[in-house]
Amino acid sequence: MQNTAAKTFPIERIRADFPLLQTEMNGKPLVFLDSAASSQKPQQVLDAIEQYYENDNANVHRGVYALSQRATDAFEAARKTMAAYINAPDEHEVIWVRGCTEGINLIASTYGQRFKTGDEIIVSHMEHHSNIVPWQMLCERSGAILKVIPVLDNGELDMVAYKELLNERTVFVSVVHVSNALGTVNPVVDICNMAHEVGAVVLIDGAQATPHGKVDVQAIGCDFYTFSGHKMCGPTGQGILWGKRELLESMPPYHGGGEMIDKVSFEGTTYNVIPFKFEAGTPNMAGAIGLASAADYMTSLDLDAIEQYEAELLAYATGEMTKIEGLKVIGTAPEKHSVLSFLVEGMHPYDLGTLLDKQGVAVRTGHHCCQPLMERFGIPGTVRASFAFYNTREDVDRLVAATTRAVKMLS
Amino acid sequence: MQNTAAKTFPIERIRADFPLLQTEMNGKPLVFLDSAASSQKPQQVLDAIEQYYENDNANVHRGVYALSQRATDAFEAARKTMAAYINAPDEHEVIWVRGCTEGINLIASTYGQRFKTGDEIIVSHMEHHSNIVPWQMLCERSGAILKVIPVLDNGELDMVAYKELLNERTVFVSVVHVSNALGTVNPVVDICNMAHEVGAVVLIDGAQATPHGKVDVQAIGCDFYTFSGHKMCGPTGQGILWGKRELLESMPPYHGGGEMIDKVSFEGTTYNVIPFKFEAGTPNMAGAIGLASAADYMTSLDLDAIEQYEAELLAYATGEMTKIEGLKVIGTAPEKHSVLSFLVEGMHPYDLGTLLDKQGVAVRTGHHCCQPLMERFGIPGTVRASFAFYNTREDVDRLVAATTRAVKMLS
Amino acid sequence: MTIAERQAEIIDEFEMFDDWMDKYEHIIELGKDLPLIDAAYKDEDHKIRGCQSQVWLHAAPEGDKLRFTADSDAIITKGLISLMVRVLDDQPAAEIANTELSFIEKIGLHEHLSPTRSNGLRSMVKQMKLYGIAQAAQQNAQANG
Amino acid sequence: MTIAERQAEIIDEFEMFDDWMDKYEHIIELGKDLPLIDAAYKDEDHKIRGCQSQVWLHAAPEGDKLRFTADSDAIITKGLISLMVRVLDDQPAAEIANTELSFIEKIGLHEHLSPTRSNGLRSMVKQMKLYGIAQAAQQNAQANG
Ligand SMILES: Cc1ncc(COP(=O)(O)O)c(C=O)c1O
Ligand SMILES: Cc1ncc(COP(=O)(O)O)c(C=O)c1O
Repeated sequence: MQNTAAKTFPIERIRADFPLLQTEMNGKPLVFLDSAASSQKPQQVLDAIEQYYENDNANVHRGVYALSQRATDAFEAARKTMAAYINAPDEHEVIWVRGCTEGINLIASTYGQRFKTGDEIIVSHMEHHSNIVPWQMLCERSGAILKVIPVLDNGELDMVAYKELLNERTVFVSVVHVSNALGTVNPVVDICNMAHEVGAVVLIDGAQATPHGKVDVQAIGCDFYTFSGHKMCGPTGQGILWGKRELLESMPPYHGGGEMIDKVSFEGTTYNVIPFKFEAGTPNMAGAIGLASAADYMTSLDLDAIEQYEAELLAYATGEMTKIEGLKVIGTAPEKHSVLSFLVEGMHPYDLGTLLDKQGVAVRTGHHCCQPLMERFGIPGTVRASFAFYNTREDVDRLVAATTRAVKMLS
Repeated sequence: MQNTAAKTFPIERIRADFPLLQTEMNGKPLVFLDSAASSQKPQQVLDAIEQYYENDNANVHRGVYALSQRATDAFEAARKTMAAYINAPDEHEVIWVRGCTEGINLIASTYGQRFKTGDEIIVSHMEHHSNIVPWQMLCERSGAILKVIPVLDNGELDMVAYKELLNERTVFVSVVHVSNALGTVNPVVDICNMAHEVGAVVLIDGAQATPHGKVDVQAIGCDFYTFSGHKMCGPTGQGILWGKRELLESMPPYHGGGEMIDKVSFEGTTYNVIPFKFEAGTPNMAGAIGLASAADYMTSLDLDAIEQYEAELLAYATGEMTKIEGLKVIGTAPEKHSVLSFLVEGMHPYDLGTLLDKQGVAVRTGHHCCQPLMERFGIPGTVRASFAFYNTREDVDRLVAATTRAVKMLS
Repeated sequence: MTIAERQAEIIDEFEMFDDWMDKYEHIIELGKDLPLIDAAYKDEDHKIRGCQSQVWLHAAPEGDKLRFTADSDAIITKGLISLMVRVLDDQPAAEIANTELSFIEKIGLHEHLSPTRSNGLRSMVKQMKLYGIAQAAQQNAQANG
Repeated sequence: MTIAERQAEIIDEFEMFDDWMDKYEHIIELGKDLPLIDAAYKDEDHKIRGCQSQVWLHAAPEGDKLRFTADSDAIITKGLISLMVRVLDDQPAAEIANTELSFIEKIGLHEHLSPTRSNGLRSMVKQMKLYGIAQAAQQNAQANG
């Protein structure tokens, strides 16, 4: 079952780039299977951050001295890199945010200001809390109504129901690209097309898509796209919100402060052009440079190769894990990315997770910030093994062995 | 004129900790005098960040595996360190934000929800744009009215006028602790006392205070305090908002998403306790750990010693610079911190800044995000040399020589 | 046995395991053996909510002592609960109120009580002590009243 | 002289400075020598706003050519402006529209045109070319009309 991608993918060299993958956990070589929560970082990214602080660090924009110019150039070049990473047509449409959660909240609190009583916003039943709560808060403020696309038993969106939810009152659709709890890859092109037919604007939550393969916002056809750097080998505290220029320009500003202004006076203040209008305050310069370096790293490995390698790994893991008696995979959509959520009959995820930990295998247990989805399936949570391109078949074998032992102990 | 503090302060050892201070700019050893915009970072902070990524990195909270527990412990220990740094009574009152700008915006968008038409908010004429624009935006939303404390010719607040502005309609006062453009240290204790007498709540913008000496929020008596890590040797993208527990608990949440919830369902969502209620999304873990390491570094040098050392440096610089013909210091308050803003008769700040840059001296020129203050003084901007504890009398001498030469060229 | 003696006994008992998995094997056994809480008490009122696992705790005074029964939906949590109950059940309220529970640390299971683990255990221990404090205070009031 | 020749001349002129300060000394001199813009044009309409320094620019057609005058509040910006004017003033509109201004890079002053410097210079160059494009288009229209 050794496939093409696995044969040519330079996994040994890649693993050597990740210092944390060389460590132990509870006295066993670490098997890290929680990349969907946050990925590990290659040395290249750590070096880019350190090199920035050691050579170029200064506040950006408006500085007349060489150091500040260098910092600004590096910072703006990083924006360009991120625009290219998602094939955004214009780097000025790329806004630095803390992460995916802030990206969604930014849209809700700026674009959302135009919503009024009776307007309808659509999310799905598989959304992360970060793509539910901002809309609930907005609905409370504005009188808009939240509608929910149901999820089928295999973890796919019910697209027939989605079509029925859409109507002339629909002003906004916000849907996850890839589910963090199930791994389902949603049909985002169709979702956008159908929403646009009724004149609604679409935001795609790309938190679990950008770490696993090529994303092309123009091909998707969405209006906004947001994701977190820390899940794709970048530093914590930096992510991206992309939006179409005309929409961004039509939006009121987000935070007030330095950078986002044109001219401030007590008689009246005017705002800067995009993207700066949405970037009040000193930005996370090292975060931007680190994230761009992560994007460069992943691009250099070839995103298609990453996607194929991970697909084979997931197929292998699914095949091996389902041999365990009583084990049930939650989320069996035909299109999936790198997530294996499971339960074992009669066993609590916390018990399984604890026993895996003691065997050096790091998985996440619980609701994965998707309580409504867990309720939909009538379960308290799952055990989730999530993969990145730096995982191996040996990691899967360790997971299978550790789970088998845990299940035996708990039976 | 070699004083006590300068004699005992381990400046050589300190400078060796800062890699960037060893570099050149335009072929000259760098003299970095723009720390008020953003400070340089000691190797200790860079090491703390790298060590986190190499050994402890995982998403925090709710993880059952050892790595995630270690990350969580480090992250929450960092919060405790920052609470101690400003003598906050309870670390749960310490909220991680991107920086000072976000801290102020967070308060305006949450606490500010209770303001209504006719309520009065007071800021001063020396505020940074980040402490003006959020309140202008809030006033526009709420119908509240912005009142402005005038600034005296020497750069002090007009406290008589402040007293007259306060009345029973005053709901909020937001004032800078130390002015980034002038260096003025404001009488924050009096400002708080007087505001509290009329029942107003006070936020202090501490961006330029925490890098230069001890800050004690309990002694100040403010209700909220916020500052940026990148100005006090910490990484970019991480700062602190502190608030009194009962106020924080009374506030609606800020962003919606992961971490900030108790239970999410489409029927209704309940929120987590403080500080998590205000911390939606994956936090900037490395930022928190880096900032705590910066606080530890500065504390280890003794914050009182830092303050005294910098005071002597500022006095020396002021004495030497004012010997230059036509040079005028903007901001001559008796209580000042580490900022020397100046103009030379008939010369544009941009010209001076450019010629200093070519001589290896990094200063900032322009309005320093304080356009209303510049207007108040009838000037387009200033040249600002700002000091940190890692600067030396030799740095001052280089500044004086470079300015002298630039002035000669521009005469 | 006093609380201290019971703690010492547990520490002894765990000393024979030098492997993590054996230790957990034992905890799981203990969880299975835990006398179950009366079904009537397994309700919202007696629930201690955790993010990872839930705990139900019931306390009843018996003379100057307190009797505890408890349960959890996760077996490892249940095993750890059974140790807490074994130490604190049928002890004088005043002692429960004042005791330091050090055995969990000594047997190397402190992580389960981490404030960030959120399995309900830490809250349960706090709750047990609160019952102790309340009961002791009441006895004092009666003695003096 | 063509635009290319004028650029070459300036590059030659700057080759004799091997020190930054000498180079700036020269730029400052040039700034002082710049024929000033007519006071009537030093208004909001002709202002190119920058964060660091302001620039005023006036363009007037003269046959198929364009005449430029300009000013700035900062003398170094003014010196750089004088170089731009020297290259582009009194040149055919079509050439202004199509030219590549490489001399700034070659004399090592490219940083002043950085999009992040915000001294008005970059916008000024853009503006000068726009005048060229507009004027050339108009001439074309007239020629064909
Ligand atoms: C006084 C003052 N307030 C607020 C800020 C804004 O801080 P930041 O840009 O880090 O959010 C600054 C820094 O520029 C400042 O000096
Ligand atoms: C699908 C999805 N959306 C949103 C988020 C929130 O991302 P962050 O916590 O980085 O803001 C996550 C990550 O937890 C996620 O998996």
